[in-house]
Formats: sequence, C-alpha cells, structure tokens
Amino acid sequence: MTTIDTARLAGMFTAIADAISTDKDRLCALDGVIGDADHGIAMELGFSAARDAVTALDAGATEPSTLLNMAAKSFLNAVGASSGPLYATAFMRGAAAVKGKTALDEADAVAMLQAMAKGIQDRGKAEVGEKTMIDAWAPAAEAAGEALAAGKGLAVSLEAAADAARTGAEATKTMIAAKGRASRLGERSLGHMDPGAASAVTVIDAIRKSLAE
Amino acid sequence: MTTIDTARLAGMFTAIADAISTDKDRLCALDGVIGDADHGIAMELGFSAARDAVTALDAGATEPSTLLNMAAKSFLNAVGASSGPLYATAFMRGAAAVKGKTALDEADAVAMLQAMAKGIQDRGKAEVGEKTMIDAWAPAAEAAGEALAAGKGLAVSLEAAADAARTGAEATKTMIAAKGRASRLGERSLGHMDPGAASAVTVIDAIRKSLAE
Amino acid sequence: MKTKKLINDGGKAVDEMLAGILAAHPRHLDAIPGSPRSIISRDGPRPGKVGLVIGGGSGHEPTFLGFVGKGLADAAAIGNVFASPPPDPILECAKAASGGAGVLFMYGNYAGDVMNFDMAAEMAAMDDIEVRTVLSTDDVASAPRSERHKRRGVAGNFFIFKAAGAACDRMLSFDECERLAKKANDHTFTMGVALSPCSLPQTRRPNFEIGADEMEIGMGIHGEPGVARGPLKSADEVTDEMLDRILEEMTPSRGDRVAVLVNSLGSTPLMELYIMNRRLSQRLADIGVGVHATWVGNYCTSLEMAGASITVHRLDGELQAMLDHPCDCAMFRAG
Amino acid sequence: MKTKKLINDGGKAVDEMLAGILAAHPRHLDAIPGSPRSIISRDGPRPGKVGLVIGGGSGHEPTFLGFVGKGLADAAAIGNVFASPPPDPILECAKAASGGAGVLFMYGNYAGDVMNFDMAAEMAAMDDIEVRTVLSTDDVASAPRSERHKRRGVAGNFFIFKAAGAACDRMLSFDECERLAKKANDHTFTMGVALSPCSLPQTRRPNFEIGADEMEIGMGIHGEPGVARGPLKSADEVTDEMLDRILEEMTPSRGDRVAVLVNSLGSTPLMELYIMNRRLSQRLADIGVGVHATWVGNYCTSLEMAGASITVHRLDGELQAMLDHPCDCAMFRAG
Ligand SMILES: Nc1ncnc2c1ncn2[C@@H]1O[C@H](COP(=O)(O)OP(=O)(O)O)[C@@H](O)[C@H]1O
Ligand SMILES: Nc1ncnc2c1ncn2[C@@H]1O[C@H](COP(=O)(O)OP(=O)(O)O)[C@@H](O)[C@H]1O
Ligand SMILES: [Mg+2]
Ligand SMILES: [Mg+2]
Ligand SMILES: [Mg+2]
Ligand SMILES: [Mg+2]
Repeated sequence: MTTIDTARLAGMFTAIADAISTDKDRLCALDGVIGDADHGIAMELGFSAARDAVTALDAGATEPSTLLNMAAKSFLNAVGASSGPLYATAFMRGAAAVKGKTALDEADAVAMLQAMAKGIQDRGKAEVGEKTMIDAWAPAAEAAGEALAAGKGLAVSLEAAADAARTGAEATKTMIAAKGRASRLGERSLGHMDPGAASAVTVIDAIRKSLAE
Repeated sequence: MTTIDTARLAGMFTAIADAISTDKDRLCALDGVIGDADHGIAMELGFSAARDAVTALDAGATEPSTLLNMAAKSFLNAVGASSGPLYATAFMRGAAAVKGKTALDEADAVAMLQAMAKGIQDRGKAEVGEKTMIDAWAPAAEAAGEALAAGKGLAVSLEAAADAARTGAEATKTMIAAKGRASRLGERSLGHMDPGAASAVTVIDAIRKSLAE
Repeated sequence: MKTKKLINDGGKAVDEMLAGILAAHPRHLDAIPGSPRSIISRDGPRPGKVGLVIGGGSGHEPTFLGFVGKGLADAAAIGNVFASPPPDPILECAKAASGGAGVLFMYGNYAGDVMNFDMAAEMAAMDDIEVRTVLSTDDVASAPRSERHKRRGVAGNFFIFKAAGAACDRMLSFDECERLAKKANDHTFTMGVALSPCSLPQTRRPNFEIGADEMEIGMGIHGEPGVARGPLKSADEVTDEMLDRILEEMTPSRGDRVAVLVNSLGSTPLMELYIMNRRLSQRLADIGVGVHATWVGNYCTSLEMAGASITVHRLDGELQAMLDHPCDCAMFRAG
Repeated sequence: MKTKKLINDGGKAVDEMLAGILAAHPRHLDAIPGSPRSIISRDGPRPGKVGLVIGGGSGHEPTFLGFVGKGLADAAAIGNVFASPPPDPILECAKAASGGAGVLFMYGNYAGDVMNFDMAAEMAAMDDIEVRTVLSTDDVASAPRSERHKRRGVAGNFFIFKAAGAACDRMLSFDECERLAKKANDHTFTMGVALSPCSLPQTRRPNFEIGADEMEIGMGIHGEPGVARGPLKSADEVTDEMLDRILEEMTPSRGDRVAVLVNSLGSTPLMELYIMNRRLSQRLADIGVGVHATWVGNYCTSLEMAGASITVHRLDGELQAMLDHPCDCAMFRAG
C-alpha cells in the first residue's frame, strides 16, 4: 500500500507547477472569454511560488501539514486574486486534515483531497452548478471518496477524481455563472468552460500522476 | 482674347476646391510620410471655405481683388496651419496685383499667378530647392511669364505653368527638406514628394483648366 | 505578434511601477517597510481618525494609488495586474492606517478582492483593529437594479473614496464614516463602453477580441464582457445610451445637483472624452440637473484599453461638502 | 478599415471638444465672445501684468488648454487637429490678455505656428499691443545642438509655460518675463519615442506606419519621423537611450537639481511611464542630480499615439521659484 511522505508531497507541487505552466496560455484564453484573461498567470505564479517554497524545505525534518501550510501561504502571497484565497484555503484545510502525520496513507491522501475541496467551497461559498472551480473540485472529491470506500485503492480513486473533475469542468459550459467575475455576464457565459474548473482538472490530474506512483 | 471677370474667378475657386477634394487622401498620405498627415484636410478645408465665401458674393457687384481678398481671409480662418498663411498671402498678393480692375486680361491673370508665388515666398521665406510648395509655385510663375512674354497666349502660358509645377514637384523627391515640418528629418525626407508641392500642382492645374477656357 | 509595451520583464512590471511611483511622489507616498505592496500616505493616518484602506489589482492607475493622500485614503494595498492583493499587504495597510478609531476597507466588489480583504479583516481583528467594509458597486451594467449589491465597482470609486476620505479626515465617528461611504456608493452610477482591448504585461496578447467596427456597452474594467455588443456609434449616441441607463437608475428631479466624471479606459484621448462631456452636459441641462463639478481624463483605466465611462454622483448637502473637502493626493486634483 | 473613435463628425471634433471643455471647466475657462477658438482664463489677465498667450493645434490635450489659468497662461488660441490656429483667434487672445504691459506669445516652434502667430503679432501691433515671442524648442531629437533654434517644441512646454506664467503672475517686467521664458526654454530638454500611430478624426486612418515590433526614437508629437527606427527595446534601454541624449546636451554636474516630466503620447499607460520613471530616477541619482519634482502622465499627447517622452528641466534658484509658484489650471496640478 502506498504511503506518501513529505518529499512525495513536495514532488506533487513540482508536478502541479509543471502541468499548470504548460497549460497557462489556454487558461488565460479561457479567462479572456468570460473573465479578465489572467487565470493562467495567477495559477502559474501561485504554484511556482508554492513549489519553490516547499522544495526549499528540508523534507526529512518537515511534517506534511507544515509543508501544506507553507504551500498555502506562499501561493496566497504570490497571487491574491480569486485563486489565491481559494487554493490557499484548500491547502490549509488539507494541512489540517493530515495534521500530526509524518506520512499519508491512501485514506489520508483522499481525506486531504476532500478537505481541499471543502476549503474551496467554504472560502468561496460557491455551490455546484454556479460555474466555478467547485464544479470540478466537488465531484472529484466525492468520486475519490466513493472509489476508496469501494476498496479501489489510491491510483484508481484518484483516476475517478480526475475523471469526475473533467466531466464537471465540461459541464460548466452549459452553466450560467453565479459566482466570480463571470457572474455579471448572464447568458453570455453560456457555452464557455470556466477557467477555474479547467485548471482544477489540470491540478487534480497532476496530483493523481504524482501520488499514484 | 480672354477676359476673366469676377464670376470666372469664383468659378476658379470651385474648380480648385473640387480638384483638391478629389486629391485629399493622396495629399494626407504624402504628408503622413514626412509630416503630420493633414495636408489634404487643410487644403480641402481652405478651398471649400474660399469657394463658399466667393460663390456667396454678388459677382456682378464685386471686383476681382475684393473676391481674392475674401478668398484669402476665409481660407486662412478655416485652416491656420502652414497652408493657411501661405495661400492667404498668395491670394492677398493676387488681389493687390489686380487691384482696381473689373476684369482681368491675359497679362493680369499671369501677373496674379506671379504675385501669388511671390506672396508664398515672402510669407514662408523658402527658396527653390528647400522642398516646399515653392518648388512648384516659383517655376510655374516663371514659366507662365516667359510663355506670355513669348506671345503664347493664356492657355499655353498656363499649360507651361502647370508643366513646370509638375516638374518642380517631382524634383522635390530628390531634395532634403530645409523648411516646414519635414526639415527635421534630414536625409529621411529624400525620396518623398513634398505634399505642399504636390497640392500646388493640383491647384495650378485647376487654375489652368478654369481660366484657359 | 505580441503587443508593444515599454516594460522590462512582464512579471516585474508591478514592482517596477511601484518603485517609479515612490520615486515620483516622495512627498505623498511611502511603502510600508517590509511590505512593498502596501503604500501609505505621508500625511494621513493619525490618532483618533478612522483609517481608510483601499486597494485592488494593478492596471487601473491612477486608481488606486492616486487616491492615497491627506483627505483621502490613508493606505492602499496593490495586487498584481487585475488581481486582488493578498491579505498580508492589506493587513499591513490596516495596521498603518489605524488611529484607534476603526479602519474602513473600501474597494470594488470583485470575488477575489472580497475574499482577500475579508481574510485581512479577520487577521486585523486578531490585532484588535476593528474593520468595516464598504464595497463600491457603481457599475450599473453589471447586475440588475434589484441586485445592486452584486454590481462591480468601477470609476465611481473616485466619488465614493473621496466622500469617505473626507469623512475620515473630518474626524467623524466610525459610524458616520461608514454611513457616508455607503451613501456615496448608493449615489454613484457608472456606465462604460469599450472599443478595443488591452493586454497584460505578462502575456502581451489582447485580452479579448472585438470586431474592427464594434463596441461593447457595459464592459468591465478588466475586459469582462458587458451587456451588449454592437456596431460603433457616434459619441452622442453612445453618451445617450450610457446616460439613459444611469438616469433610469438615478431618477433625478429638476433642480438636483450632480458631479460627473468622464473617464478614459486608457487610450481614448481627452478630445473624445470632452466631446462626450459636451453631450452629457447638454442632456443634464435639458432635464434641469445642475453640474456642480466635472472631471475628465484618465482616472480609472484598464491599461491601454480604448473606451470610456461616465459616472454621475448625485449630490446632497453633505455629499457636496465631502466632495469639496480639500485633499492632496499624488496624481490628480480631486477637491 | 477606419480606426475607432468616440466622435460625431470628424470635421466638428475640435469645436465639440471645446464645447465640452467649457462645460467641464466653467470656473477656469471661458471663450472670447465671437471668437470660439480663443479660450481665456477666468482669473488671469489684469492691468499691469504681462499677458501670456499660448496656442497651437488640437490633438495634444491637455496641452494647450490645460495651461490656461491663474499663474499660468491668460489665453490660448486653438487650431484644428495638428494645425496652427489662424491669426484672428490669436489676435483676440492677445487683446483679451493684454494688461497694457505687453503680451508674450509662446508656442512650439513649427513653421505653421510661426507664420500665424507672427501675422497676429503684426495685427496686434496695429492695435498698440506690444507682442514678443518666445518659441519652445525643447525636442533634442529634432535638430543638432548647433541649430537649437530649429528644434520643435514638445512636452517641455509644461516647464517653459509654467516658468513664464509664474513670471507674469508675479507682475515682473516685460523684459524679465521674456528673459525667464527664454531661460526656461534653454533649460528644458525632451526626447520622445513612439510605438504606434494615432489617426486624425477627419480621416480615421493611422497617420504613419510602423512595424509590429518597431519603435521610433525622436518621433514628433504629430507623427513626424524621428532620428531612428529600430526594434522595440526594454523600458530601461529606451529610457537610457533618451536620457543619454538629454544629458549629453544638459551636461549636468553633481549637485544639480532638475524637475522631470514623464509624458504619455496618448495610449501608453501610467504603468509603463512609472516603470520608465524608476529607471530615470535611478540614473539621475547615480550621477548626483537631485529631482525637485516629478510629473508623470498625459500632459502633451498626440491623440491616441502610443509612446512616451522624457523631459528634464534644469533648475536654478529662480527657475525653481517659478516652478513652485502657485497656479490654478483646469486639467491638472502644476505647481
Ligand atoms: N466564489 C468562488 N468560489 C469558487 N471559485 C471561484 C469563486 N470566484 C471565482 N472562482 C474561480 O476563480 C476563477 C478565476 O480565477 P482568477 O482568474 O485567478 O481570479 P480573478 O477572477 O480574480 O481574476 C474562476 O474561473 C472561478 O472558477
Ligand atoms: N516656410 C514655408 N514656405 C513654403 N512652404 C512651406 C513652408 N513651410 C511649410 N510649407 C509647405 O506646407 C506644406 C505642409 O502644409 P500643411 O500640412 O497644410 O501644414 P502643417 O505643416 O502645418 O501641417 C509642406 O509640404 C510645404 O510644402
Ligand atoms: Mg481572472
Ligand atoms: Mg501637415
Ligand atoms: Mg484577475
Ligand atoms: Mg498640421
């Protein structure tokens, strides 16, 4: 059975940062259609800062929750914007969920993912269907939990999460935005994928790749 | 032998205004290369104002010199810029040259043209070769005088003037500007026709057409 | 092809801009030591005065820094381009602006700003600084009247911050400052129109697409789509369309007095703004509304976006007094 | 495809702009009855004071009208876009500005302006108004140093008009006002760079062509070609190139003091101007030159042209006193 130590978690941030960098232009373009065209910039800035901060830590002497809190703080301070408080809260809640552990087992990893989704929801007060990153994060967390409960193991559970995120993000195209910048567009937001949901897919898929060996 | 009364002179302003309107875009484009892109606008504005003013006069009760002074004043007030004082002075000098006459004979018409050229030169202090409208006006006035002195009649004299203006304008392409806006360009003004010389050709040719029956 | 900008490194544009601002305005502005994105007025915070902290994303200059000064805001927290500042610099502003009488947070109503300023307010509370928040929601295009609280804050910040800054400078109570700030917001109505996009320094790509003969009515100051896109109309028609929408909300009576701001989103020149103001002032005169004061220029921009906004600030005795209260800020004259 | 503008009829743009300006600034500005292109300060001309008349083409707003006000110019004559005003409105300004102590004509050195203002000066002489002319020639790119008198006047008008306006407001003699105006011009150096063209309201076509990655150093404020065209460089490199050229002329010594203006030609936003000012202030500090005051923004524009200029105004005791002399003009703060 997989266990995930602090070094693996640091690697996870490198994986996310790399994936987001590759995705940056697409995310800016999506945000240009219904927002202010900067989502790729914010996400790259945030995850580069998080990666730089956590890879500078001495992994052997650092608990996972400390690393996650450090990631939260550095993401937030580099970014602000909407993504800053949302992802910072995600990682702080993730940290709380694994507090005291020196390494995460499979259940811990899924609990972290669920705590992250809950953190985003608490911070942003968005419900599923309001065309935000929550439309990817909430079903992803739920799918991972269900798969693990059904005894599927971490790799398959994270695959289920990534699939659910993709489906959720796709579904934002048919939604009218009710939160965030795009909420002023009314019907004009229809037909376009929410950039935060799109980047959530990238983030969750990078988590999957780096944690599911 | 041709005589030109006030009504004919008014017609001359209509002819010039029409010709310049047709030419406006080309003149702006020429001015865009070595100046500020407005020469066609200024010329159209000036000659429309002059035409409007002189066609509103009672030609039967107005002397040619009065009409020319009226044209000068209305051109100047509509335009300002460089072309305003230059053409206004031209017409005021033209007026002075035919002062007291009720109609112009061929010699008067050529004297008027020569006075106009002299007025432009006095006002702008440009010499031939400095890449200004003087490079069209000065040879045109000279050619008309020579042709008339050689007994060629007004039509041929004005043709000689128009030809000389064309040659002079063409020659500005090989000149480095020493007067006006373009004089700061140094060698970069080489290869481009001076817009004021270009419009002078149009003006002189319209004068030719309307005065040489 | 990338858009042209006089910048060095797109990622450093905001910090380099701030360095240039501090160098230009040493008499007015200073950075809070250790918190370079927190700019404070040299002459503003003082004991017993309600502190006024404003802020938001960069790219709207002279908003927000132009509003920092005596009689206006005490401090501003500056985010990345079109991005709310994070809580830390906001908190530092709150500490520096606090005179023990409470601190007002004022900023445009955007999800990102609300989350970051709220986090900062929670942190300030832990430092025993009482914070109250007044959001600006003057952009009438961004939500129906019934949902005014959902609207964005745009160029109307000019009047809203001005009123609040005056109230604070007059040493009014926290309650009064808050009340006047809210009232100024309720009395302020903005409509904008965009003609062409800007580009972020990090990407140098146009942030939205628009046809060569189109305009977008109601576009937000970050290029967020507005209420309608259509063919570009004449200045008078555009002004009418914007003003009609504002008047519908404001429902003025003959004899009312207003202040107006005709604002460039960036590259629309003064010539066009004044042409719009000509129509605007004629229309207001026609309905018997008096114009107490007019501002025309670049006050709340979207980098080099082309377009303009009209803001009408409805005055009564106390709002007029707040508007006329002297202030001294770095980038423009506002009182 | 025509460029986009918020105008009505291109041919009426200047008159409609003036109507909008008068509507916006009734406390500062008024038109001379019967001469709509002659704008006069509400509080400026007075007996015994040397009158200051400025003017030039439209399209450079807030130049020239922004400089009309108490402590600055008494009147401005306004031409068509990029075209000198004709003599009549200039003459009307001279009459209105005359307090019996002489009238200074100040404007940028362009052939058209010289001819029209000279004609107006001759006409004023017939009305027994003594006129003297001081041309601004601050654009170092427009002629070699040996021919300074041939140079164009550009954004440096800010400092040159300011000094002259202060001298007049202090009721100095005609000789003194003229001397200070000339001295201010001699102490003022500007360099500009253009990135993209503007378009005239009458044609709505770009007034010059420039490659998508090119800039033009030394371009004039009407789009007249400059000294060199090349690939767009970084803000620091462009600033250095401009400043080097200015310093070469100004030959400052350690301990000298200057005032600076970083000016947008239209659509270049404050962010970029302040990034340039950061470099500029660092460079001046490095050579021991003190900056007494800095202005950054849209002061002398070319409609919506993209680009910027840097002006350095070398101070001594009396020029600093003129700069600091209070003034009150409609569109910006300048003293
Ligand atoms: N209240 C919210 N809850 C959840 N997600 C939100 C909320 N508001 C905005 N978002 C997400 O943030 C994304 C935009 O992020 P970003 O572009 O970085 O910030 P900003 O809108 O400040 O420019 C949106 O696409 C949306 O998914
Ligand atoms: N001193 C001068 N003498 C004669 N012609 C001149 C002089 N200065 C300028 N011009 C002419 O004026 C033309 C430009 O006119 P125009 O574009 O109307 O004015 P402006 O230069 O004020 O924009 C030049 O092409 C040149 O022929
Ligand atoms: Mg965004
Ligand atoms: Mg021209
Ligand atoms: Mg943003
Ligand atoms: Mg011109």
